[in-house]
Amino acid sequence: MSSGDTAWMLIATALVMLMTPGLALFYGGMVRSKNVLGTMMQSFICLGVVSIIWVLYGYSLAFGDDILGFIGAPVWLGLNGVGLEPGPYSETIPHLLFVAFQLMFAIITPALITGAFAERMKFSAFLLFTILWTSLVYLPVCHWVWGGGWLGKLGALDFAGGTVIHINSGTAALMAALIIGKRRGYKTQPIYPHNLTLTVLGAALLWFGWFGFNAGSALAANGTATLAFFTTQIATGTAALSWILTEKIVRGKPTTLGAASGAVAGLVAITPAAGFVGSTSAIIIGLVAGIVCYLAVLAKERLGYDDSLDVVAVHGIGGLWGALATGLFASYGAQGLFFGNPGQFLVQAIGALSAIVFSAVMTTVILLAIKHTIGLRVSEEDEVQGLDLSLHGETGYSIQ
Amino acid sequence: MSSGDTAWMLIATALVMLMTPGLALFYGGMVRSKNVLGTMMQSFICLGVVSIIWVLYGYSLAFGDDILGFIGAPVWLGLNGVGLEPGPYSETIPHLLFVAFQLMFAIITPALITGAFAERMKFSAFLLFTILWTSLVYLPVCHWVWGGGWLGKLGALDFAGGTVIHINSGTAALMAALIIGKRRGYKTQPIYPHNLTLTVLGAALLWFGWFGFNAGSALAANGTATLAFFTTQIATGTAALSWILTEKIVRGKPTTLGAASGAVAGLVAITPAAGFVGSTSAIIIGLVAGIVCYLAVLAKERLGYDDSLDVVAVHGIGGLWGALATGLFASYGAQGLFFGNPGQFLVQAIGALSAIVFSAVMTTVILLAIKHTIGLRVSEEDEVQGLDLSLHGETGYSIQ
Amino acid sequence: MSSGDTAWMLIATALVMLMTPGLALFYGGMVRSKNVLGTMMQSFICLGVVSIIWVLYGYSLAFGDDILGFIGAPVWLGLNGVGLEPGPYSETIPHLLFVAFQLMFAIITPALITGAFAERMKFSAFLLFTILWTSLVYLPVCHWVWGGGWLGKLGALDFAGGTVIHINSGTAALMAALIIGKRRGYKTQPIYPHNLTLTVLGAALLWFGWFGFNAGSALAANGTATLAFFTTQIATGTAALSWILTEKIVRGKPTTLGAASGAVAGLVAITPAAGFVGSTSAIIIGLVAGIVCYLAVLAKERLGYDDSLDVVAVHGIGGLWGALATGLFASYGAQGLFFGNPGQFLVQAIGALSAIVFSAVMTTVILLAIKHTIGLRVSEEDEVQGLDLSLHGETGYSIQ
Amino acid sequence: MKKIEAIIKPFKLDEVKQELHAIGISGMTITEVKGFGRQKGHREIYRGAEYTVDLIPKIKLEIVVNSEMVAKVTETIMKAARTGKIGDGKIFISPLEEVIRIRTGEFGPEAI
Amino acid sequence: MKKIEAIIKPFKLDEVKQELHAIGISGMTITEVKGFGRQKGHREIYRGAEYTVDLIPKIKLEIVVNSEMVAKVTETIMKAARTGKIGDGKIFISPLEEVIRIRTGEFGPEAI
Amino acid sequence: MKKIEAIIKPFKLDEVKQELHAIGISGMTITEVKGFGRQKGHREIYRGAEYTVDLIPKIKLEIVVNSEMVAKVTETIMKAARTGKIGDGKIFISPLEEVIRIRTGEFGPEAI
Ligand SMILES: Nc1ncnc2c1ncn2[C@@H]1O[C@H](COP(=O)(O)OP(=O)(O)O)[C@@H](O)[C@H]1O
Ligand SMILES: Nc1ncnc2c1ncn2[C@@H]1O[C@H](COP(=O)(O)OP(=O)(O)O)[C@@H](O)[C@H]1O
Ligand SMILES: Nc1ncnc2c1ncn2[C@@H]1O[C@H](COP(=O)(O)OP(=O)(O)O)[C@@H](O)[C@H]1O
Repeated sequence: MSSGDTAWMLIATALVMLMTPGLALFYGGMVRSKNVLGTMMQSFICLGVVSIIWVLYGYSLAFGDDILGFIGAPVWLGLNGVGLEPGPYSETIPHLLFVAFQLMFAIITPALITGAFAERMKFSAFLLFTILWTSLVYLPVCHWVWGGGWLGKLGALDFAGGTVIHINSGTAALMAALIIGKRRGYKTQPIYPHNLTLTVLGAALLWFGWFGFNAGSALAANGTATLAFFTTQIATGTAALSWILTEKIVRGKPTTLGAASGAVAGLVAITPAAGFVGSTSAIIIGLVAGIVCYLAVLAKERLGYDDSLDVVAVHGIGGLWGALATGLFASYGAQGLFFGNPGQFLVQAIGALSAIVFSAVMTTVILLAIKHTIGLRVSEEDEVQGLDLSLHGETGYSIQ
Repeated sequence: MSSGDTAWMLIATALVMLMTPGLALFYGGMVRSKNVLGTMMQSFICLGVVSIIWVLYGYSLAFGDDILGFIGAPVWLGLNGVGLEPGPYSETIPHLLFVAFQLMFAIITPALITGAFAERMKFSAFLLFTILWTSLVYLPVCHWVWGGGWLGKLGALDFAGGTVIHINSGTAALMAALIIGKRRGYKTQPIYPHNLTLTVLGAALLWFGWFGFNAGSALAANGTATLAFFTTQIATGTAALSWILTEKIVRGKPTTLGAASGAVAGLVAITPAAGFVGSTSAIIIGLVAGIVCYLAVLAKERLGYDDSLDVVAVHGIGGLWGALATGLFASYGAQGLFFGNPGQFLVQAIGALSAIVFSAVMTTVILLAIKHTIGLRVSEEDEVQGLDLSLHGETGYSIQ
Repeated sequence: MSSGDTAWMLIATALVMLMTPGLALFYGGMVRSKNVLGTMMQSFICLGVVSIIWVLYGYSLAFGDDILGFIGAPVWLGLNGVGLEPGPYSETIPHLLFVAFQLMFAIITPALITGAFAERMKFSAFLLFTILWTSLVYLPVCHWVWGGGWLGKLGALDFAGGTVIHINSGTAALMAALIIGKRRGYKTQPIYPHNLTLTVLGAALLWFGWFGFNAGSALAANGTATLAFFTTQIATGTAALSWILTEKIVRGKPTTLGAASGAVAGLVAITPAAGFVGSTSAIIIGLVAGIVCYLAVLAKERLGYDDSLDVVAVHGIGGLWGALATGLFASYGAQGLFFGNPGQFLVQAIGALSAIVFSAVMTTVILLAIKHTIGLRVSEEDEVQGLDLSLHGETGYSIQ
Repeated sequence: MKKIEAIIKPFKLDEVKQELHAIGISGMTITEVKGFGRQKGHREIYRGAEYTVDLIPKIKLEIVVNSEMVAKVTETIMKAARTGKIGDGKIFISPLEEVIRIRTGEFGPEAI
Repeated sequence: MKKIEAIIKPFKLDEVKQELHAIGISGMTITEVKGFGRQKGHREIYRGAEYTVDLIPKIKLEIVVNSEMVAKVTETIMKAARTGKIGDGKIFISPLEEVIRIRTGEFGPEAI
Repeated sequence: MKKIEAIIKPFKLDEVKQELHAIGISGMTITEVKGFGRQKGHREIYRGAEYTVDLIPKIKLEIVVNSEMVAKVTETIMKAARTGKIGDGKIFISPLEEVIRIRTGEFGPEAI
């Protein structure tokens, strides 16, 4: 066991934990003030719900002995048998620390989806959805890629979760937006962010925490972690810039929300590639991420579904671009198309596609099941009043 | 000396430092907007006051050679003789790093108490109280448990400060609320939080920083730190959930403030137990913490004292539950009642009780002394106008 | 390579990254609400602009082989040749990690200057200024001190950037305030902070991140890092306190903005000294910083230039005091005047002076060039409407 | 000239504004207010405490018109602002002696 | 019908509201305003700068009543809102020509 | 007694307040309002969406004066609030029947 690696993974895990409240702020600032708490609550409470699932059966199903490439065996239910000695997934840190690190990924993934159905979902339906989605969608896909499942075996590269987390949640977001339907007043009333300082703060915490997410995925304090750290910074900064430059061209003004959104798009896109690519590739990945994700937001406006906070455009499209870009630019520890290995690109495409199909189908089934049992959406009256008062009996602000 | 352990303790110390501003936000969001700055100031300035005390005599009195089990000897006044070599409290990190880590605990403890007398104490009285309370209450109790004093010798388990910090500050909070009296308008005018986004953010920073608090208390980047880290996460998430579920049953709605409060209750309760218990015990500790602390808040409403921000219910009761739970569930490195060692439970109870009695008596003496000299409370006019303008000449917000 | 040192430098780098959004909040809270986003944007986007510069040529010009003591050679353009092995600047961490750490310093330095011209600069002019200033001012001065240049060779002590960062940016701020001119309504209309909770939060994040800044400058998790960490805490806490006590004497009230400002002044002042001085010296350095920087703010009011957010007083004067104080109090690894080495004080003065002169001249040239080409200032109408709407088409808040 | 004040539900503002614009009303002044009336408020919960908030957010429109427009304006508001549920609000009509446009100094009907 | 406007100190709102309710006033509209008058403002300090803020937060109540209620209402407000210190505020009474309830179309006294 | 209401541009408030003070007006009440009129609003951009905001921040002054002061007050406001650009605002003058000072119970001109 290495105290240096353990030190790094302890703090990396804490950093990833911080991303979920960071997301709560990022999303919370973008909704109308009557929904700020309800929106933040959906992210925040994932920290509770998923933690319990993870201890009871989540970790085991994701990382237990592989069953047919599809799911892990229930060998560590209740984390029985998981100890403080280095475990199967790393030689240099306690097994339980790997469990903790992976837990934080499992927490933020369903939280990401909440942006799609923000401002209109019942809290009970949301809780049920989170439990089911984590169990039936996240755990399998996580197993496929990282837990010894078929995608990992196929050679799919996903350094820190482009497929497992972003494509997966982005796809779920699309289905959720379609199934729950548009917000009342969408396109007829003005619906815009109520507090962009929260959103910028949230983006900053996401960025900060993402160093743990990406560089922590090396599971050690070494050169690979450093590379992942650095490419994360470069791609993110570049994407913030390329988003606002595109905005400037398209709309005439570079916005702060654009800079924050671009940063997140860059973080998403570099995630699968972080430990595999060099600095110049990181610039290109970020550059494209900022442009493509912004255009995807514009496309949404035309396509007409109401993905409230653009989870599809930022995480879905950004994650897809990142997964494919890894197949193009990989040059450290693996080779991509531009470094003589076109096969990798194909594998990446297969990985992305299977995650999309699986997530789309399963998410649809789960949401329709909830819709036809306890119902997904708050009443019209509650939606007009806002989730904060109608669901939680609170108001975000009473500043006189 | 170990660079890995040093790396972890450096960042753990920074994390604990961040908790105090986190607390400032947590508390600041819960008061009325006219008191937001005054409330934040009380936490923030502890970072200055206690730092100076710590260098001059605080560290020495808490951790210097034991005198009769009660206090440390003044061997390190001005930190003379404290060097960069590993010190008496850890073999693997610089002595000064241990000093720094412990300083952050000494800072946040008086800051916690401020929630009890929020919105009505004079700033001068607060400063004086903080100096006296840190010197006369914190330093001895810290010495008892961690500095070689009688409680530590007796075998009391307090992994990261359930007794030293939470029972201690929670008891002081009760006496403070009783002595300073109710806020003008308590129970007759509506008094409610002005900005819950600050409170959620504060809770998030507390949660994040608490990983340093609890896992840092291992003083090394090792298995124990990992265990403390993981149980912290699990108990906290569970308590957030159990608080809002209890609220749902009692009041009909799960609130965001409840989720944030539950998280803090969970953090408090797991603190003394963190490195001693397993994951399943952590779930139980968190579950009970969320329920019990919420019920303690309801009890306050009946008992009628005005502990403005529920320090007693969350830190006092939460800390007490944690200290006792450690005596029940300890199974790593020590045994509790459920693991065959009923004596430990008794020792825990003795530890808790002595902290309560000592803190109650001393806090009362200090507060009465201040009350009858420079006075504790702002004038009625200043209280109506709000602390921000009357004490600090500022307003929190002028957003047009 | 040491995994412990690498762990510490990874997180230290992340901490320094967080300082820039921390600064965005610190500054954002102090402007009027119509300018909050425009102000935050200026800091935030430095994360993008400077990252790209750093990869392309920045790192190489600052740290490449020394050319005549003045600038680095372009040996690492595009970071070619910079690898994951320990590099020339440290034996125990990957070369690329040193690049990443130094990048974060290069990002925050131009961001600091933005406080001087807040609420009135064009975004395009700001972008151009940042590119030119980073290239023509930051890179040389950084090289002089840390990259093998003449000042470092002369023996100037600058532990974490008092000269490179604070004197440098503080001087640039003065020139910027003079050249761009006063805000419309300065001294005739009330211009005051719109949200001090943001400012306190920003100060807290700066404080937290500054542990990475100062203790990270040891480039290892060791005793020096610990010393730098501890003196940072002590000087900062003391300066927060001494600022508000001076305020109390001068104005009658201790303010929250004063506590936050004092903390930043303390952080600035201890920066060059952090790893060279002991705890008692840190108290003195902080004490003086809080007083002197506050008096410098008062002096500004008399001198009449409009340095909107007091960059000159806090970073310029605070940095100057810190650089000189290092020459007085250094006692660890170097000796200052009070420890028998008056020559050090002289060297410190030379270092400070050359940075002031160089920065003043170069900043003036850059700003005048921009002024006479694309122009520096927004139109009067845009200034009245606020930067958020006029430059970015957004509003910070729409809280109903 | 008359001054028409209407207290309406906030989410009806856009509709009312549009309809008024459609009948040629080119100016009005809007204030966020709180209303107290038959419509009951909501309950808020903060930890141990519960509050009933009986002040309900409303929007007040002030529209100055020539006397002959009064009927048309009130009818338009009534149609656009109505939901049929308690709390739809009120319209108050009061006399006005003079209107001046600051920019030009015009007064009376021309200034509206 | 008359319109009564009262400018009062914010912390008196609850009391005034209660007393008015007690005498049978079932509706009113409340606005947060700033007052300028004899009451002097406060000083604010931000780093080097000091400001005297002479606009003081006040609450404006608007209550439409039948003419015969005017005396009772003003008396009630005067009693409940009074502290005896400068800045207690004013009551303004002005004529009103018509009141309409949007929900029902009722007008005149019935609509109040 | 008359009630003068003026809708002005926010950044003109200080000037208007000063000038009114200079001519002996010792009290007024100020409200933040939004205006809709000839002055066109601004465009806001949030990711994919664009909005035209046609409600413009304005300040409403309410000043109660004796009838003989009306001309002087309106002139003063017109001079101080004028920029000559669209959106400078309006002044409305309406009758007032009574004024009462809550603190003392004085009424009529003495109460102003
Ligand atoms: N007498 C009154 N004077 C002033 N405003 C009133 C009065 N009565 C009602 N209002 C305003 O009208 C709003 C709606 O009144 P309410 O009694 O709730 O329902 P409705 O409009 O259906 O009669 C109130 O919220 C208040 O703002
Ligand atoms: N002439 C006036 N016109 C409109 N509002 C006024 C006038 N005079 C006073 N007010 C309002 O009444 C409030 C109280 O007035 P002030 O002169 O401070 O004390 P008092 O009510 O004791 O006479 C002011 O803050 C302002 O809102
Ligand atoms: N008929 C009206 N009734 C009430 N307020 C009006 C009316 N017309 C204009 N206003 C107010 O006056 C402000 C200025 O009017 P506007 O037409 O923009 O320019 P101008 O004052 O130059 O005529 C508006 O923003 C609105 O607040």
